[in-house]
Amino acid sequence: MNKEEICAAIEAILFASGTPVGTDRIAAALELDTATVKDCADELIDTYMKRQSGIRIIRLNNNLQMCTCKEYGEYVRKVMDMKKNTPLSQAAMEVLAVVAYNQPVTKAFIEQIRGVDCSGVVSSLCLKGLIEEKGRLELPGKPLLYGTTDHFLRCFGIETLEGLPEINSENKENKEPDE
Amino acid sequence: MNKEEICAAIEAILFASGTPVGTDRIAAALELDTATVKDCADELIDTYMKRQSGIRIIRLNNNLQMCTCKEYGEYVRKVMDMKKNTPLSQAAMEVLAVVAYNQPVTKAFIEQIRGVDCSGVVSSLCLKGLIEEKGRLELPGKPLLYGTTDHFLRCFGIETLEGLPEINSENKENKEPDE
Amino acid sequence: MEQITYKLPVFEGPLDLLLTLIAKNKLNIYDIEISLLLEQYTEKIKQMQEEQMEVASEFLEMASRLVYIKSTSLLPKHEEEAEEMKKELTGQLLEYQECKRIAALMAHLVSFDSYCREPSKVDYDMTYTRTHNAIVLAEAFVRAAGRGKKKLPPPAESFKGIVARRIVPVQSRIIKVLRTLRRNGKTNYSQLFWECDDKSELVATFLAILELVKGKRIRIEGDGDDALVKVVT
Repeated sequence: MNKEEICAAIEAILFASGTPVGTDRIAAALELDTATVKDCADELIDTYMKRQSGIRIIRLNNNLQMCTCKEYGEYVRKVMDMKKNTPLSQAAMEVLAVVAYNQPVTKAFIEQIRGVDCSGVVSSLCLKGLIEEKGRLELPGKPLLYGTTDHFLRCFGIETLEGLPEINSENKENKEPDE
Repeated sequence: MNKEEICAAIEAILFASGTPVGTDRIAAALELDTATVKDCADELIDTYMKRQSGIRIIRLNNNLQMCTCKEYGEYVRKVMDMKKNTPLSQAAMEVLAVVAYNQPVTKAFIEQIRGVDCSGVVSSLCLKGLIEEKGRLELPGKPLLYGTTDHFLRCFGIETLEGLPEINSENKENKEPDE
Repeated sequence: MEQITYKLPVFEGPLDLLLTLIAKNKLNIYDIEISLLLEQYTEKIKQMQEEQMEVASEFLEMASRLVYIKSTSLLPKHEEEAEEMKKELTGQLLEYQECKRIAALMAHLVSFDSYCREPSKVDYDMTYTRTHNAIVLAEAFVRAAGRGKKKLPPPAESFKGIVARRIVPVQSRIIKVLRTLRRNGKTNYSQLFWECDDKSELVATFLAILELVKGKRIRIEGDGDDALVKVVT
């Protein structure tokens, strides 16, 4: 194993593990002595610094860890937030619409209208801050009631619930779901 | 933001997310157009190849993902105390082939082609993350549909499904299993 | 275990076994000699059973299918039908052959030696950040309502009876009954129920009448359709 290969192996190991890894453990895996691994690691750290990578390798006591540079933290966060913030699915939009036009409503009510289970969608809409619990219905089982939030109004650019578009029969006939 | 910074940001993002990330999402986070991100990503992929890193960046459909090079898999496993993945059985490979070329498919479709039950193989491929459920077929019984995952593309070293071996078109005409 | 695999290769299924036999006997896959194939196939199955191997039901199914094709082809006037079945089997075999070929090619590609990493832990802000035109809500509502109920438009009230079981307060019906009686002090008993829209309202009205009778506010005279409700004065 030449130096380049050792460096590459260390890179691969640090990348995959994510957490700090002891140089001794790396040495054991590569069947090399710790000193060699340390040398190569030093070189690797240098390379990463020099080429202005978005990733760097840091030394913590006798451990090595790969992590992102602080400078790019903002972008990393943005992307990871986005992953959780994909546009509403058609199912989610439908549930939201049913809640918006009929609030406060129970889950059973939504399911009755849509004809399918909607527990997952309801809780995800709650997490997204678009709907919230609005007390319970005075019925056996005391089912939870859901309604839309102020954040919902903002996302849809309306001031009050009265601002919801009217559901007229025209809408119904030429329904263009993805307009 | 200059090109180097964009590359570094992409690096950081890919490192932190671990999973495949869409170029459009990266573009949105960096407030750049997708073409620019794609260009920079191409360059980055090249850089990683050239400097014989233990890490590489791969394209999966329109996503980018950072992963380790195959050559160092053994060391990664050793350090992380992972077992080597058992190679896929012939049955598993056949099921994968049917799913990959005909997706989304039902279990019944796969069984039709292979002539044997395949429930066990299908669920083990799901567990391995090579295939996943892709909704249900609108037929009595609402059978589950299966398709391949990004992980599948990665394990087979291809960017898109088009990268799969070409199918014999003569035979293709004959295959109407659901007739 | 090893002994068995040494003597008998493991077949992926009946189609796999048939393809092996066809290859071994250099048969024309487009015009299979069913009798020969059937003979060797059953031989193989027997062998597998002797080896104490578990023979999946699919193998037996295929055996009976081959027998069926063979016997059909022997019947006069059924040659065409037998040809059809043979063709079908050929199609299936070709398809499976292709599947095997592709699977073998794919086996060369696959590798599990590349690893990726777990996503970094970030505290997510799940609040929805996108904006939409409110019109999409109206469209979504129409879609949703269209699925659950065939009829459009679906006024919200129309569902209440089904799901929410609208509850009609007895109190409101008491007031209603008294209001009806206020005019001329009496009314037809059944008339009180005419305006009721649903079961809940009927029940509430009936309970209201019972309440009022109990409280000696009204009295019911007569029976059947002629029953009269009068205010107790």
